[in-house]
Amino acid sequence: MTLPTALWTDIALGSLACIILLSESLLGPRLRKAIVFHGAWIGLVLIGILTVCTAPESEQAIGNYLIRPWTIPFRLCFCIAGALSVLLSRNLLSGTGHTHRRGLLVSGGVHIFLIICSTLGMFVVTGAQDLITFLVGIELATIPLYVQAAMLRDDFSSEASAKYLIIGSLSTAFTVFGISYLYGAGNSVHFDTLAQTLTADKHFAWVGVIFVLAGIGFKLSAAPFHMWAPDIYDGAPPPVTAYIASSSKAAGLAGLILLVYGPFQQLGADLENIFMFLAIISMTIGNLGALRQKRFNRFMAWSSVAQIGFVLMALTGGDLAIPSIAFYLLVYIIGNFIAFFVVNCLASNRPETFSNMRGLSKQSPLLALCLLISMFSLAGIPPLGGFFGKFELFLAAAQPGHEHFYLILFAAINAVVSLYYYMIVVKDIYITEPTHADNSTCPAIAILPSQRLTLVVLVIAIIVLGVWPAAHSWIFTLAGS
Amino acid sequence: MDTSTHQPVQQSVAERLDPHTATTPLGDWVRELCDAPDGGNLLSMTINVIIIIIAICAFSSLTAMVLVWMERKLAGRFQRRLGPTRTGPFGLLQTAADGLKLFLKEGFRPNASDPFTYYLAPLLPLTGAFMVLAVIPFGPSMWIADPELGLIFISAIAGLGVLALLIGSWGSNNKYSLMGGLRAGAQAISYEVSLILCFLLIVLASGETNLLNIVEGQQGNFWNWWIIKLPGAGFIAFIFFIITSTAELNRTPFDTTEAESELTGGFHTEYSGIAFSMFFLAEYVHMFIAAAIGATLFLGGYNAPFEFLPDGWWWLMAKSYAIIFLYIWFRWTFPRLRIDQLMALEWKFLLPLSLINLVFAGILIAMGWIL
Amino acid sequence: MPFLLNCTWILPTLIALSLMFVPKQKVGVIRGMSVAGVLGILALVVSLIIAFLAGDYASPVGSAETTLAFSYRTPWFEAIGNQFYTGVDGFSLLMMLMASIIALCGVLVSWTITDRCKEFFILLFILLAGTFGCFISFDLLTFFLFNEITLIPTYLLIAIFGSGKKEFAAMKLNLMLFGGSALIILGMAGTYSATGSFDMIAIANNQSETLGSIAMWAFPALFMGFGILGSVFPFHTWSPVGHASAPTAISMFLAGVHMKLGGYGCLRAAIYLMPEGAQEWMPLFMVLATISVVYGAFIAIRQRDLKYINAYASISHVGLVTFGFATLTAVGLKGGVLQMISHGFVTAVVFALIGCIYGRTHTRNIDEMGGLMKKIPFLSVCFVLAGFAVVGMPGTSSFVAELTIFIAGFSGSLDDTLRLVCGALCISSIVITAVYVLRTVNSVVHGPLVDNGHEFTDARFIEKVPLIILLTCIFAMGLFPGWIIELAEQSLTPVVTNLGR
Amino acid sequence: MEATLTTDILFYLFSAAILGCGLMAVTVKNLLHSAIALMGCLFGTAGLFLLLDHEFVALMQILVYIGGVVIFIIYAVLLTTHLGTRYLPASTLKYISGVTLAAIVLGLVLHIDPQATHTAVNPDRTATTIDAIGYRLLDGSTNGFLIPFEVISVLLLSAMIGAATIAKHQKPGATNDEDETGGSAS
Repeated sequence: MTLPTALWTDIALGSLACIILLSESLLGPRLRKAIVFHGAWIGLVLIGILTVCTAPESEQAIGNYLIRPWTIPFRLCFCIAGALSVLLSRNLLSGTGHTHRRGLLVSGGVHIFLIICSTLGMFVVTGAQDLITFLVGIELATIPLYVQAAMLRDDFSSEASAKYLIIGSLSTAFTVFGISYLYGAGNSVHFDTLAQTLTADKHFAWVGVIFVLAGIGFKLSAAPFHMWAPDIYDGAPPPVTAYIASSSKAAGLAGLILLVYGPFQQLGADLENIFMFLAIISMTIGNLGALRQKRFNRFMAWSSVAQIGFVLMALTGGDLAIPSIAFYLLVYIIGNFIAFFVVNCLASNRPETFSNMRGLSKQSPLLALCLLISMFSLAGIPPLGGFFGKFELFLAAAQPGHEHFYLILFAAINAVVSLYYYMIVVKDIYITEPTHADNSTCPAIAILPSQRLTLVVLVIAIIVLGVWPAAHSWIFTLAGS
Repeated sequence: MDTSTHQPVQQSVAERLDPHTATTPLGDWVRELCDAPDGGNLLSMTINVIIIIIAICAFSSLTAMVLVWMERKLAGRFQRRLGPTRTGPFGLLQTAADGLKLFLKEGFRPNASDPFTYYLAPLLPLTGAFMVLAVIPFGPSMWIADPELGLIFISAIAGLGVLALLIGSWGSNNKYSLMGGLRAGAQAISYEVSLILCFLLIVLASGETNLLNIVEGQQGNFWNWWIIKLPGAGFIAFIFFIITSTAELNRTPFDTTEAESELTGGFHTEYSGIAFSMFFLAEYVHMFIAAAIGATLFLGGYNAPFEFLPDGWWWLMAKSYAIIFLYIWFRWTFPRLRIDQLMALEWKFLLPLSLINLVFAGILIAMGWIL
Repeated sequence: MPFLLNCTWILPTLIALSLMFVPKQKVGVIRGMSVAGVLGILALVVSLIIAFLAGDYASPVGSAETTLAFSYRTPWFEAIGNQFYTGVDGFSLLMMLMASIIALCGVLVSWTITDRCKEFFILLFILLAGTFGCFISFDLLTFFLFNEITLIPTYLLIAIFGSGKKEFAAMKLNLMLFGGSALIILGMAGTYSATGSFDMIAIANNQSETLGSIAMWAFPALFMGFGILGSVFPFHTWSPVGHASAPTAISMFLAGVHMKLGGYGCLRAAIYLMPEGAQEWMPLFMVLATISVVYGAFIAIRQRDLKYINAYASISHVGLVTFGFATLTAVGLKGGVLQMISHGFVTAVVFALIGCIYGRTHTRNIDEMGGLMKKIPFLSVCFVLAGFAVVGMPGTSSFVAELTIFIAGFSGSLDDTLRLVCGALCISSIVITAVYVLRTVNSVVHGPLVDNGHEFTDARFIEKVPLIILLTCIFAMGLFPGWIIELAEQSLTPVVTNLGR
Repeated sequence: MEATLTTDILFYLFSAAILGCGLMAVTVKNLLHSAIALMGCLFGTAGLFLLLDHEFVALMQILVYIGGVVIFIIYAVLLTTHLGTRYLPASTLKYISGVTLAAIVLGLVLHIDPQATHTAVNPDRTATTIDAIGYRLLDGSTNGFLIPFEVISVLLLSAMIGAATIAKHQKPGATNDEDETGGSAS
């Protein structure tokens, strides 16, 4: 059995995890610091490059594991998010950050190891060819996150971890329950067989479909399964929050697409209605929630609920859905990480509330500009990547045969609402003058050169994605085949 | 090692567990009596079940009594105790006196305890013991149930023993009890790992999880027993089994759960009378079960040590009692371990060595280096 | 030449980028670069116009196979059928000329800005880039994209550099304009769903087969979407607050150019692409336009703040553009286009003057001013001349444009009662305009000098230049409108042909 | 198993046990009693598996859920001060909403297919013998589950390392146990 080239990435990822774990436990402190931190992010970046280089023309199978071309952009997203999350942990590893939240990460090496494990789980999800692998992949992607959420070891962090664990287990329970029904209805766990046997008239299957969707809905934090998100975003350490906000959602979406265009493909039109419902609910609730937030991380949580609504809207559409979601995720992840990088720089000496961001443009123009670009990208303003990302989601819902124009209008209006709260952030950093009370708690902001570099690279990336179509057409080529 | 000679008998669970097809002479007689010679009917099944239950109860009580007597006797010999060696002929009446004392004692419940858990706890260990007794093959045609996954069944049920201690210790609402219960839980969970690794070694060697087939696989002379047949690995595993099972039984030197001198009796501090005797009884039945399983897995079960001798239940008994003697011997000679020493022994010594031993055995089997 | 055309948005982008690297203390360098930048854009546009007039492009473009001047087409986000498709016709060129002149004047007017000067000019140039990109795009998505780009700088410019309730105004303006974008997205999604393309020329050329029933609802979405930007009646409320709060240069640009993007979009994207939808829905929009015209004028009477007066006047005058379009006749469309250009100049000069006057009197309330002619004769003369232009005196550009629109209201069939009534109402708005203009001029310029303690002198050279340029343009267009009308007519031919299909 | 009177009786017996214990698990105020009831519930489930001839699954149910999970839960309850004795307040509103939700789900399931004929999913008993399971777990082909099997090992490793890391040098808390339960339950 020869290994397909695309599988190298998975193997490399597993090896990277081993290397990190071993060097954490075997090496001396100085070498360990270098290898664990730099090795991890460089390794993830290299694996990302490898993912792109080994992108298959057509589906490559090894036994039960299937590497589909359309999942390659998703895999790239996972790698990018992993690498950025490692980079974002820099403060917490070196002990220069988070004085207002006591303590460091419990163990930097384990933290990074868990990130890589989680990334590996996401890879497995995209390669799944049966429900068992799918479930195991999803669990590997999320269980390390429960641990990571507790890594800061203060009350917030523990609370976040406990909540995440309970909600995550609940969602797993839903998924497993649904999977058992699907198995009952389709008499198999294999996607190919299920695609034949799960027909819309098998009402029995619908219980399974609904529960599986609910389970994944929890992972995606799509309304009405979103209530965990704000607390956990707020409590977990920033790199973990950023990772949960980006990569974990990407994995959930990849899994969702896998199911929708795999075993559920005969359920078509009714699924569209479900997604329409979820999309509308998510957008509305997410937006309403985000409007009222005072703390940045909670705000990001609610806005991510709304963002998921837009993504789910694309799933009501035709074959444009996959590439448009992939592209959107790429942009969304970068935009999200910029925001979290900036907030992490701020949060090293003050709580992440909006009032503490006032006057940022004067204190640190670079951070302010980065946050501005991130917010506008999330809102979908050209020429940033977010524009095309969001616009294609709209187009996907308008494809011939799937014309959901009312949904589009509703979503477009919601996009305007979301723009409002993103602009509130911009207003706080650029326009509102800090009061004396705000100022007194704000010492000077110190940015490490490496963080500055990362931010600049990310900002350039998000602009390039918006004006240079190479990545876009690459994704469409892969997803089209 | 050629496992193909012992193909598992592909019986359905129904056939294996359905008492009215169990091939005991008594069962056949009941079936004939009820006019249902082949499949059996509800009446015959019910009667058979009742007979089985009575048999198990009787056997358990008897075993317990014998063991108590044995323990007292041996303890008396080891530690020069006077009573057990002189009460009645061979000190036999000492057991009866002990039993009588327990039954006649007033069973009372502490006021602040939780009645549900307090009364539930004593019932559980015996239940588990009975279930395990059912699958032990006493002789070539002497067994109650013969599940294909007998060994897994045993490990599953054995894991439940600790529940009773946990529940009972909490239900007593006594800090010593609770501490004992917690210790019992930690100890049982830890040592179970090694214990199951010992089981796994036998599964690996025999390719079977069915106890009857495992015994059948050790037919012939005594060097066909797994303790010897796997050079080195079998013996090490047997020693580990003895250690871990002693710990699972909460017997000295691993009796930190009771530890009279520290916890004033641990989990059973607040129990008296019949409730206490249930624990007491279960403890001894468990001891027999552990010994019987050890004999079955490592010492050829009911097989005779030499081919020319007839096989039969007496061999199993003999082997079991030999192991029981070891248990008793340990109890009255070794001092008690501290809880941290106990944990260190398991996690830092037994578990890694068991794993290495398992790998070692795997290599032996893969290379065919067995007797 | 296609490259030069694209330079109209590349150049401002580059200037904005290079300004980022100028230290913010070097105000002189920043100003110099800005002026050079806008002059460069103006030179580009002028050279393009010369090339356009010199080339064969001046001949009417064919109705069946429309070709654009200097067209440039390259696949862009082609996976969703998007091309980067730029080109110009006479209409676009006229708008670009107007925009570049106003931009030049805007930069000159902003000479006095010192606080966050760098950010101001960066944002201004991004705004310019978006605007010019809009005028030259003939791909619907690219057009929309450039349109969106203009919105964010507007927000920041108003919210940072504005006055009064600037944050509220900026937010309101932006949200309403993005609301318009939401409608535009809907319209575009419909178009894409039916045709799978964003190429405006291609869609317009064979719309009858593909668009079909979608045009019936996509048209109002698109028209209203752009109409919000053009402050059509029920959605005009962003405009007064926005204009009033914005700094002078931004008010000029916002009212003079940015609002015109709405009208431009209505014509280009809505009417041109979906003539059937246009014919179906136009009565509604005609009514709305008329309400804008009359209502805007009436509200202007009640205002005391100079900026508010001009803002409502703008609503009224831009309403005339929509009215011209709503007649769906060649004359009406031409009138609309002329009014867009004319009003751009007029409103820009008025806002510039208001800025100058406010800089001296430190008030914009007409009750607190008076007799300025005595103190600042140059500015006062300009003010009076601008007043003439607002009213539409013959000789000013407004006269040409408004006359054309009114003619459109009454030309053709006399059975269309709605059009006749609306036309009459629109004409009546001139009277109302005259009322508020004369009264404002009277109150500000004439009468006794109101002394509120501020010492001031007449316009400096740097202030005179933009005023003179803009007034020159107004009168030049009013006196020699010929080539403008010609250019507009030529470029409107395909639209009219499409309407007649 | 062939449906006979015996199996029917056993089925109803087990079902009653599951339902009764389940109800008890969610209604009883004492947390430890709930855990014990949960155990009964799981035993009933194991019994049902036995009735369906899936011996291995039944035993795993006992081994993993009762021997592992429930014991951990009970352990956590015992270690956590007051949880066992101070009864958690359950408001009427919570009761009502919980019951309503359960009723909705039940209604959904019942509504969806009242008359469906549910065929036995896998009548082939040999597929679930321990040998067959072992072979399929190590089978790398399309039919096998080698990859999830391997991935689970990574999953367990990460869960264990994570749990150990959190538990290290920490004052006694419940986080550790929860994480281990989370790891082993999956």
